[in-house]
Parts: sequence; C-alpha cells; structure tokens
Amino acid sequence: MERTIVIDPVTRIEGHGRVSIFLDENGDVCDARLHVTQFRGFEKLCEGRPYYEMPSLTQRICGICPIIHSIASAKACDQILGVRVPDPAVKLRRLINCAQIIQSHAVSFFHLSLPDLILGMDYDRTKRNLFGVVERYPSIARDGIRLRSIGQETIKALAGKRIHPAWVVPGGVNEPLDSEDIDQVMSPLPEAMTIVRRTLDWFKNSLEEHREEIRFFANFPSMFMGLVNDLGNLEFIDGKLRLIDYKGDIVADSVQPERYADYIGESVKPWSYLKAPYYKPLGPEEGMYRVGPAARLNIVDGCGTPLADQEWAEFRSLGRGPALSSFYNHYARLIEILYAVETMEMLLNDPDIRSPHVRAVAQPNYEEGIGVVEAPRGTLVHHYKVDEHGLVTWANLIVATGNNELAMNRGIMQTAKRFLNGKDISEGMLNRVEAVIRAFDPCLSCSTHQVGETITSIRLLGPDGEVLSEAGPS
Amino acid sequence: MNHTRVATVWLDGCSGCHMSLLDLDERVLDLADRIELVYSPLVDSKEFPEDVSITLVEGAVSTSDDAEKIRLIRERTTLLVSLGDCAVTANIPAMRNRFSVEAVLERAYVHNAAIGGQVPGIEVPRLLKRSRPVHEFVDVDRFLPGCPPPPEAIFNLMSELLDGRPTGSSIITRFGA
Amino acid sequence: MTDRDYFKGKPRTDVNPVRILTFKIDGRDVTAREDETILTVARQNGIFIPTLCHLDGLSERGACRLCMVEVKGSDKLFPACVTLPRQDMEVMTDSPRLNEYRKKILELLFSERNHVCSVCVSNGHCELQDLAVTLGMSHVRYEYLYPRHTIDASHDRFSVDHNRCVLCLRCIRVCDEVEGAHTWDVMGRGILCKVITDLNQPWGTSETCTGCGKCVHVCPTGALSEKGKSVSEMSKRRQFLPYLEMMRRESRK
Amino acid sequence: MTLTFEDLQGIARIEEDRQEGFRHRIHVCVAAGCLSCQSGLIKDTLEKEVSRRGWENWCNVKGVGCLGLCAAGPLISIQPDGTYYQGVQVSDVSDVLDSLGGEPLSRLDCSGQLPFFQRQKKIVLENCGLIDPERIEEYIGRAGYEALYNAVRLMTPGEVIDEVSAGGLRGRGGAGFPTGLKWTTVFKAVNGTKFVVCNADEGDPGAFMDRSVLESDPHRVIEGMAIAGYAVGAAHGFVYVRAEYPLAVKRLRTAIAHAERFGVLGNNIFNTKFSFKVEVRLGAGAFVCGEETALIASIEGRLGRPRPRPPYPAEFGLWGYPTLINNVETLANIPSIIRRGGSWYSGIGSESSKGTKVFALAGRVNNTGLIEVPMGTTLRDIVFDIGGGIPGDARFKAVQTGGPSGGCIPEQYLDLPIDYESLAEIGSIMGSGGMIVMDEGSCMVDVAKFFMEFCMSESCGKCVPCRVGTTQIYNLLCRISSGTAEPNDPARLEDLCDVVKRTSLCGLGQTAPNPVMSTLRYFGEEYRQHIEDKTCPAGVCQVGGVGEV
Amino acid sequence: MEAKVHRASESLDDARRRFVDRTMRRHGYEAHALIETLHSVQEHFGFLDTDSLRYVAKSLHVPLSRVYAVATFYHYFSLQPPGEHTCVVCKGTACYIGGASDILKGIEESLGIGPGNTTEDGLVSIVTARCLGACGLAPAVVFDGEVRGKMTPAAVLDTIQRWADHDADV
Repeated sequence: MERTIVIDPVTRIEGHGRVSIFLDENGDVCDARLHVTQFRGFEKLCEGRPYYEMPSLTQRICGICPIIHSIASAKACDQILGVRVPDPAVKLRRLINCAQIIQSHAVSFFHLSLPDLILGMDYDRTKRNLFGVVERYPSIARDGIRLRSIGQETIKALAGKRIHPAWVVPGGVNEPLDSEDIDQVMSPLPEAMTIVRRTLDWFKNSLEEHREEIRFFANFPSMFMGLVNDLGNLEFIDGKLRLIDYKGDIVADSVQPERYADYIGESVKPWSYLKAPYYKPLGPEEGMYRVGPAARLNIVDGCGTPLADQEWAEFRSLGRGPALSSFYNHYARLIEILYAVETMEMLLNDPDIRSPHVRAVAQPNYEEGIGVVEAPRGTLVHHYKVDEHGLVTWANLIVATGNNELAMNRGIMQTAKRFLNGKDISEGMLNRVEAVIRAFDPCLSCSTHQVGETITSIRLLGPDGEVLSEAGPS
Repeated sequence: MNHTRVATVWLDGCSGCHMSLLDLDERVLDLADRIELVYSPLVDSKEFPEDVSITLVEGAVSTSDDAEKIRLIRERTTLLVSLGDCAVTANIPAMRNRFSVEAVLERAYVHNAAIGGQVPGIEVPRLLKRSRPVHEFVDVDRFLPGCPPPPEAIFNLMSELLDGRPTGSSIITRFGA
Repeated sequence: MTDRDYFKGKPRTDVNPVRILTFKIDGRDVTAREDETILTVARQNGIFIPTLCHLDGLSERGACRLCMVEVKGSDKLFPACVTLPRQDMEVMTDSPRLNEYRKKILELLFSERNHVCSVCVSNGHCELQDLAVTLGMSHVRYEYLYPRHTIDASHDRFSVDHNRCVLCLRCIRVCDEVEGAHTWDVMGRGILCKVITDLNQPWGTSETCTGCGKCVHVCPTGALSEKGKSVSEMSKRRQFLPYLEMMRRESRK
Repeated sequence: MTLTFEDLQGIARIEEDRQEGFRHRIHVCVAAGCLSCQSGLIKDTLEKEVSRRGWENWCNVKGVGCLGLCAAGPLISIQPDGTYYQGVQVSDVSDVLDSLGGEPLSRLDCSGQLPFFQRQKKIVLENCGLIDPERIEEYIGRAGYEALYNAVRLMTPGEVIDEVSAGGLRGRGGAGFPTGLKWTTVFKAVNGTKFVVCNADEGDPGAFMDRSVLESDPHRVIEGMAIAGYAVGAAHGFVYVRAEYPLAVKRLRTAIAHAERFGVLGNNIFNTKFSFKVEVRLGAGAFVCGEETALIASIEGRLGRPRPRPPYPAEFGLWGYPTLINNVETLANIPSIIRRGGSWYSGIGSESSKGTKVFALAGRVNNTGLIEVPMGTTLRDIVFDIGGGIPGDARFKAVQTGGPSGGCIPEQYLDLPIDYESLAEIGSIMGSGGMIVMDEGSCMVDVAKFFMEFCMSESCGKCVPCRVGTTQIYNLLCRISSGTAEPNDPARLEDLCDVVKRTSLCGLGQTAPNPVMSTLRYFGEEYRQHIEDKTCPAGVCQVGGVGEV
Repeated sequence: MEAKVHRASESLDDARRRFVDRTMRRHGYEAHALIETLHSVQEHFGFLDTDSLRYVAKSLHVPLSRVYAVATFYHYFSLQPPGEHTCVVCKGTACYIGGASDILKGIEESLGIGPGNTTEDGLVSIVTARCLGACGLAPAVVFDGEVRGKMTPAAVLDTIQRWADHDADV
C-alpha cells in the first residue's frame, strides 16, 4: 500500500520547508520531495524600481546573508554604470563579506546544526536546540553566540547596522573607514581565531562519531560549482566560475560570470516554489551539481591564507577526489570561518583600507548588469536589465540554495531510504531527514521563492490522503 | 522558576527579525532563563501549541497558509506581537501588490525558466492577491516596527511583556529602521 | 472705472496697519502680530506643532491637517498654519484627542501610497517617517490601498517616485513661488491626484524645468530625489529657503 | 436705452393685452424633463396645426418652463381654463385643439393630481410654467423688474438689505446662512470693487431646482442679482453654471442679452448711477466648486480647490475683492421680497426658517418633479400628499435629503416639519433641495455606498482626510455590501467618518460622512444583516461572493 | 500612467482655432479665461488635444502644467477623442435608485466597455454623468445630446444597435 510521510515544517533551517516521502506497497521509500511553499516574487516586484535601490531591496531577500546579496546586486549595478570600482572599495566589500561569512556560518553550525551533532539525532526534541546545548555544553554554545556576535558587530562597525545596512552601493561603498572603525573591527579578531580553531579541533575529533551520517547524508557523485580567483583559490566576490565532476576533473573553468546562463539552466517543479537549476549542457536529469562550503573546498586549489590552507589540505585528504558527502559542509564551514578571520586581518593591515576613494560615480551607461558571487550557501547570481533611465525592467535571481535543489532532493531520498523502514516511524528517524537538509544549510528565505510552513505533525498518508498514522510530537 | 511560554513565527519575511533577536547575543541566554521557547524556527516543534503567552510574528501574510496559520496562532496566544516592518506594514512583500499574482508568478516560473516553465500548482499554498500586514487578519497587541527592529528594542519589549507590563510603551523604533 | 480693470489686478495687497495682540498657547501668554499664524507664534515660543505641507518660505495650503489645534470655547479644530490668533484666544496644541486625530491622518497618508521606508532613499531623513515616531504611530489601522504608481527617472539628475508622494505640493509651490518656473502642478482630483511636470510628460522632456533642484530639496519624503543616491543617502538641504524668503521680503519694501 | 417705471408698466400692459387677445393659450412645457419626452416636437406640431387651421389670432401656443410634474411629462396646460394634460403625444394634438372651449379631454386630464398643484406655495416658481422664458416681455408682464426699479429708485442699499433681513431669508444653497447678514458683510467691506456671484453649480445628484428655475424663469435670477449688486455696491455679477445644463445656459444667455437690450442690465439702470452687468461662467463638472472658495478659484480660471476660511469671500473673494455669493434659489426669492416686503415673506414658513423651499422630488414616489412648499411642511405631506405616495403600494423606507452631504430620514420622522434646524437635528441637512424617496426595494448600505462613491470621486484631493478617508470609507462599504466585512467594520466606519468630518478642510469633506452616519444610525440592522447574515434584505447587493482576503 | 498624446487631425490654423481665439480675445487673453477657453476647444474639437493645450497655455501665458491640471481636474473635459456617437448614462441619485447600474451593466455586457471608454471601432463612447437634472424621468440617458427618460437596458442597447446598423448602411 502506498503511503506518504509528510514532515512539516522542517525546522532549524533558515527558512521553512516541507518534505514528502513516498513509500511503496512494501513500505520502502520510492520518492522524496522537498516543497518550498512560499513565494515572494522579487524578480517581479523590483520591476520599475531604480537600479540604485536594488542592493538594499534585494538584501531583504534574506536576513541571514543580506550582505552578500547587496554585494551581488551592487556588482550588477557596477556593470550598469560601467564603472571600475576603486580598489579600496573592493577590499571593503571583501572585508564586510568576511564578517558575514563568520556570522552566517556560525548561525548554521552552532545555532541550527550543533544540537544534532552534539546532543544526538535522537535527543529529546523539546531540548534538541540551542538552549539545550547551552544547558549541556555551555562553553561551546557561548562560543557560537560569541562568534556570531563578532561577525555582526564587525558589520555594524563597518556599515552602521547589523542587519540590512545600506553601505554597499553601486560603484563601491558609501563611506570610507576611519581609524576608530579599523580598531574596532580588528580588536575581536584574535578571539574569533581562538574560537574557530577550538571548534575545528573539537569537530575533527568528533568526526568518527558521525560515520553513519557521513555515509548517508547526501553522499553521492555529482558535479560541484563555485567561484575561484585567478590563482584557483577561494574567492567569494570577484572570481570566475569553475565546475568539476565527482572525480575532481575540471568540467569548465575560468567561466566569466556574465556567461552564467550558458552553463546554468533553471527548471520548475509543479510541487515547489523553489526552482531547480542544473548544468545546462547535461540537461536537468544529469546536470545536478552542488554548491556551498564543501563544494567550494572541492573545486579550489587552495584557500589562499596560511592556516586555512593547512586545514584545507587536511580536508581534501579525507578521501580521494572531492568530498562527496554533504555532511562535510559543516566541516567546510569552520574552515571558511578560519579563512574569513585570516582574510580580515590581512585586509585591515592593507593601507588601501583607509583610502577615502571608495566610490565611483556615474549615470547608467549600460542596460544590463550581472553580479555573481559566492554566498555562504553557494553561488548567487543577480542579473538585471534596466531601461535608459536606470529603472529595472527585468531581473533574474539564482540563489545559492536553489543550486542545491536537485541534490537536496536526492539527499533526502538517500537518507530516507537508509533510515526509514516505513513500518514504524520514530521522531529521530525523521530528524535525520531534516538534518541532511540542515547540512546543506538551505537558506530558503533566500530562495526568492521562499518557504512558508503549515502546522501539522508528521503523518503517514494513504494514497487518498487519509492519515494512517501520526508520529513524533503532537 | 516559572517560565513564560513564548513562540516565534515566521511568515513572509526574510528572517532578519529573528536574526535581530539573535543579535541580543549573550542576552539571549538571559531571556532564555525566563522563557520557554515552545515554538520557533529555532526549535523542533512541528505544531503550534496551546496556551502560548507571547508570540512574536515576523513577516507579512502572503499565502492562504499564512492566513490560516496566523488565525490559529491568535487563538492560542495571549499576547501577539507584530515584529518588524513586514508584519507591521507588509513592507517588501507588499511591493508585489502592484502587480497581479499571475504576473508575478509567471515572471519567475515561466519567463525566467530555461525548461519546464510552469507555475507551481500542486502541494504549494495559494498566494493571496495581496501581501498584507498581520493586523489586517487578526488583532495584534503590540507592534514593533523596524527592518529589522534593533535588538535593544526587542529586548525592551520582551522585558516589558515578561514583567507583566503588556500595555507599556517601549521605544518605538521607526519604520524602515 | 473701466470694465476690465479689476481683472488685471493681482490679488489685493492693501493691508491695514498691523496690530499686536496677546493670547494663550497651552496656557502660556504669548504676543503676536495679528497677521502671524498660530503656528508661527507657537514656533517662536518653542511650542511644537506637527506639520507636513507647511514649509517656511512657501505659501500656506492648510491641507495636511496635521497642525490642527483646539481653541477654548469651540468644538471645532483649527489648522494652526492658516489660523490667525484673536485677542485673548486660548489655543491648545496638545491633547489626547488632537494626537489621536493627527495619528489617524498620518495613518491615512501611509495607507494612501506605497511607502516602503526600508528601501527608501530618504530612510532616516524623512519627515513622514519622523512624524510617525513623534506622534507615536506604531502601525496603520487603515487598509493599505496599494495604488499602482511609477517612477519617472527621465530627468538627468532627479527622479520622482510617486509611490512616496504625500501630495504636500511643496514642489509645486517652490517651483512657482521661488523658482518661477511652474514646471510642477497636480493633475486629477481626489485619490487620483498626481504631481506632474508640464503636460504630464516625462520630467526629462520638460521645457520649463530649470533643473534647479529646489523641488527635490523641499520634498519631505523620498518622492523626489537626486539620481544615484542610494537607500538612506538622500538628505534634503533647505538652507536656501529662509534666505530667499528674506530676499523677497526685502525687495517688496 | 434706459427704462423708466412707466416704460416697464407700458411693456407689462402691452404684454397683458397680447395675452388676453388670445382666447386660448396652450402652454407646452419645454424644460429639460419634458423636452426629453419630445415636448419640443409636440409644441412644433401644435403650432403647425394651429396655423394650418388658421387659428393664430386667437389661439397661442408657447413653450414655458417647468410645470413641475415631471413624472407625467410631456405636460401641457390650457389657459385661462387651467386644464392640465399629461403624457401628451404628437397624435393627441388634433384632439387637444378640437376640445378647446369644450369639455377637457378626459384621457389626458391630470386633475387627479390636484393636491400636487394645490398644496404648493409658489414664490420662486411663481412664473414657471406660465411664461415663455425666452421672452423678457412676459417676465415684465408679471411684474418683473419692478422690484429692481423699486430698489434702485426708491430705496437705499441699506434699506434693501434691511428688507431682506426682515424677510428672514436664509441661503438656499444648503447651510442656511442668513442672507441679510451676508449682504451686510459685503456691503460694509470698504474696498471699491465688489462682485456678486450666482452659484448655479447645482452639483447634488438628484437635485434640479436651479436648473428648472434658470430654464423656466431666468430673469428672476438676473433681477435678484442686480438687486443684490445694488445693495452691496457691486457693478459686476457672474453666474457660475454647470456646463451640463446646456438649455439653462442658453436661456440664461438669451435673458442677459434681452435684459441688456431693455436696459435692466448695463449702465445707469433706471436712470440712476447704478450700473450692473452679468456674465456667464461655465463650470466643468466639479461638485466641489459649489464650495464658495473653490467656486471663486474656478471663475478665476484655476483649479477648483477650496482654501481655508477665513478670510471669507465676503471680505476676500474674486481676485481678492469682497464678493457676495448666493445660490440661484436665494436670488430668485429676492424680487418677491423687495416687491412685497420682508414682513410678507417672514409670514410664510416656520419659526426659524422663513419663506418657501423648492424641492426636487424623485425616487420611489408617484409624482416626481419640482415642488415648492412653505418651510415647516411635513415630510408626510410632501411624500404622500403632494408626491402621491409610493408606486405599487410599496412600503416607505426613507427620504434622503441634502444629497451627498445629507442623510437618510427614516419613517419615524415623517411628521417632522422640515426646516434647517429640524433636519440638522436628525442627522441630515436641508441642502439645496434634492429629496429622494426610497422604499423597501432600496438598500441603505448601497445608498450609503452610492453617496460615498460620489464624494470620493468629487473630493478635490487637497486635504488628506477627505482625499484618503472617503476612499477608505468607500472601500469598507464595498466590503460590507459584498458580504466580506468583519464584525467590527461598523465601528471602523464610525471612526473614519469622525476623522473625515472633524478634520476635513471644506464642507464637502466635513459633510461627506453624513449619508453613512445617518444610515448607520437609523438602519444599523441592515448593516448587521449584510455583515453577519450575509444577506441584503432589499436584494440589491451581491452579498456572499467569495471575497479575496 | 503616462499621458497618451492625442492630436487633432487638422492643422493648427484650422478654422476651428478661430473660435478658440475669439473666446480668448473676448477675455482679453487673461489667464482667468482658461476654463472658458478649454470649453471652447472642447466644443469645437470634441476633446482637448495636446496641441490645443499648448496653444492655449502659450496664448494665455499660463504654465503648461497648470493647463494640464485644470484639464484633468474638471471631469467635463476630455483628453481622449470621443467616439462617433456618445451615450451618457446619468448616475444621479434618482437614476441610480431607478436602475442606472443595470443599464451600465447591460452596456458593458453587450459592448464590452465601461464608462469613460470608446468601442474599438470608435463608434460609441460611454460616459456617465453625475446628474442631468432629469431626476423626474429617472433613469435618464443622453444619446448624442438628446435626453431620454425612463430608460431600460434594452431600450438603450436598441438605440446603440441602431447607430451601428445605420453606420453600416452608409
């Protein structure tokens, strides 16, 4: 008898999702779907708005990684203006992005996923959250809160506001730094360094305990995509696209971001508001690729900062070729935080950072602009067309999480097959399905097609929608 | 110690208001001492419980699901707080109200799709004609504007509510703050 | 007198000798010239009355109704910006009733167009936004109307976003009264009113606009802004107005 | 040419002789109402037939102004017998002529409507239906311009104003401000140049008193203006009339031309120093221009947006000069008051409201049309006696007076003697005289919605509460009538009405909520039925539609 | 919405312009003649075309924007060329109570256009009036300037149909 299991909502992710797992007559998992059930219409609602409003408007796509949206947007606008952004401004954008990597990865790791990792997948669900971690492991929890706070405070020091600041603008940033700002940003970095190294050590030591998850949390061959700089190193805001296959061989390299549309197509599934991008030459069936922290570490030739490079080398030695399990995203996140802290130190010591020349001013000179960046969760594309007066006439946004849509569905399926037998469902089993989603850290609010939640428990449904059994909380 | 039952929900918003709540940093832990977070995107509860003392709502009401959900929440909540501009004014989500629902959906799923262009129609909730603020659907007890409201404002408000001063007037942050 | 003489004349300007009178605002004794408005006198005495369509240096319209005050002995409300004091009048500028009316008017204004403060060029420098804070307006009790309005960005240096217009018509007045161009006016009526340039044509094609930018700087919201200014960057400079007004007064003497 | 009193009387005598020379005079109503039922064609046919029969010398056919009973149009009356025929068709013409001097044609007779004609007291309308509005001689033949003569030759301006004050006349435009007082203010204003403006921008939907007076007896208005001009010291008058009334405009222009030719307008009227000219200015479809300051702006060629008062137009009006603004009916009362005396006038009407009032009776009532009754007449008399009751014996529900600024009066007040004060007390206003009768087939929510739609689209847009508030009220009413309202919507309505009423700049906004407030007050149950039961008892509203939240 | 620019087909020095000139001259080319002049333009051109608006503004020394403001404030003025035939449905109170909305509904169902619009073939314009003052004959409709009382949806459609038939014959 066919049945459907619904997990609604998926919790402790940045956004809301609903999962349907389809069981066949034998109670075996035959299909799984992630539904993204909310839609915000950014691609339409920015129509008619002026280009210079776009960085602030589009950063409202996401309250977790607003900065990178504003940078992607500003880059698209830079092209519309046809200006070369002054070097100091590029460095300042990079600086604030590092702060955002710290806070965003911290939220994902500590606030959302750590409860599973440290308390266990089957822990009492009413306590399987940050506050539960605080009770049992207060120092680790406080580390996470502190790390995130350092990232946010840095953003505030640079841009005036922790969330949705309006500092990154077309042509650069809107105010230079003074010495006081620099001191303020510099001072907590050593503490951040200590925290992230401590956490990395702890996490690496605990990897053994997660063998099961590593094996089944979206562990399958796929392509990986991300930006790299000219040296092939980690790059978040100014690189070129690189795609590799599951063996680690380069499929495409040095792709100018403006040509993204030649490589990425978007498909639509009738059951989800999240569009599913795929590698165009292979089509939507074969063209699955993954983005995000682990994908980035898979494609690069190195990070470009000393400590992160060491950790990267260790990461890449986990197996031959790319790390195929998405569980390693957690690991990669910590390495990227390390990279971000190191990069910030470097940037703050660069004399350019104090330069008052932080903005190129122009009228719109081109009617199209494309900004491609690496958001914490993966490659992010902002693509605008404007009219002769700079009003947006068309916009296309490919968000980080969307890129992983196909892989997430596949991961859910894999996990469900491994952990569900369809006979009796335990809450912990289902939590593993959610945990695989958490590993991707899907920022579903980022999906311009973002998720809402309905209030239901986990249910077994008959083919006619009849509830056969309910499990988990109620 | 008696913990106040608190919930936070997230409708059509960007999560920025929840992040601003986290921006209380260590003070989150102080709050945690006084409250029990019974429902939130940050914890694992699938169903909105009965008898919630305070619910903070982020986001506008944009879909039939949102509307249904906020009505249920209202029934089960003593003090309902609209947190942030989306909940208070419908803010960015309302910018789509200038267009028809069909136009908005088609732009995303038909015009901007390389393949399989179609508007998702199964197992996804129906979009309302307009995104609207929470208080146009249910009575709201307190409003905290801001995009997002600064953590201090959230802290003040929560302290007031927890201290049993539900009608107090903590500082009003400005719209768009 | 010939038939048509009176049509040629400008409005009357003959003014009787000005008297000085005393009255009370919020219980305080104040002195005023009889041709000064209650608003002027209140401001001179440091008493706050909210305003939106009023701007020093421009003619009064009495249209936003935010400056309504109470007068002892009357049940009616009086707009302070156009009401002249009378001897021994007792004016109240602040009461729960007044504040409630002011708040409601402000809410009506917010409900009228699409004011999305968070992404506005004037965020943080907006008189409408400030009024909401001053009057303690935490939300809008009326349904938003969500009209469809557009932006005209055809001018080289400025743009007008009708979504953010409050129809205070300061732009029209400054353009007419100070710049003398009368590029702006308001078309239609009622809820369909809209400010326009020349024959409702793109601003950039206006034959009369001098590009002086005064309209932009008197605009209380982000409706009129300088192009290229990003969110929160548009703060208005109005120093020129009192100066120009003084110059005009001088030249009239 | 300058007329003397003797000239006037001479013209009157000649006119009288002329009229009496006809054994039969057939009056065909050619006001807009009957014209729309082809009374023009009937008049032409009658004239042709008379001429074909060679009766020209003793049978006169003429077009006259409104006979009042528009519902029964086309109307003709046969004088001097006083026979009224209703619903006359071209095919009836021969029979009508054949019957002259004999028994009236019973099939066309409308003597059954006698109460309609007999219960009225006509001052403003005294010439309507009796004279040809396009011939000044006929007006003079009925003592026209005598009052003007009396005023300019025999009275000082002060005496004229005293007479008007003694008559107790109050402004018929709606608010009922004492006319004498207004005149005094303008009279006392020191500035040399002054104006008189006749407000003929009759904008209330459902009111057509001014149109009828201008179409039927334009000289009465012109004479009133001239007297006013003399009294306040103005030499120039404007009639601001709706462009939607082309016939009234045409007859007014003709009348002005005739009056100038006869010297009752122009320089040195009746050989005095008094000169007075009248110009017509066309409105262009803006209800708000009925408001004095908006009207002034419109005459000045500007947007008809009201400005705050004071200063009042009486002190600072057209181009800044003192300006007297009276409406058509007010001015049309003036000649009678001057001719017959203020004390005569004040003997008519009620304690606080003197004289008569013209009403346009319309809606669900048998005798729709124009009536004039003494102030203080009860609604019951008007609706059931003069109006002949409700068609089809339907049940009376309400009377709406005062147009968009007025209110709906329920059955319980049918016996209320109507004057300015009594109407205000029950939440309506006298207004300019529109009176719409409604029966059980009318939905009061729908009626409120109708008026609010009117106010919303007529709001000039200047002040916030009126511009946005009326829209908000209208939207709420739509919600209620479509059955998607919420239980506290009536409270929201009341709140919005209060804001709009208390804080709007001009009269339009301040009174716009009246129809809503009065229906809420007297027909709250109907609102409740729409909101809670999702039904419209009158079956007018499409309730129960699935509304998008 | 941007202004749609409609131009009268005739050239500026059209004979009809002389009527407009006469109106302005009568008022001494003073600014206060604006509304009277616009009436004159509409009377002779059928609507207010952009060229005329400019011409009037220039002749009377009134700012362009003020002319446009006045032309759009007053509902009597139209910036669109009217159809060959015009059908004005009165929406005064008495007509409303008497069923004017049914007439409008009937027209909309039959012609597919609402008030303020002209059929695609340019044959019929549908307009509403606030009150024609023919309340005694409600509901009233004006067909090409001729007022008709006690109308029904069928009677109105009948007249409109006759216009169409007649024009087809010609």
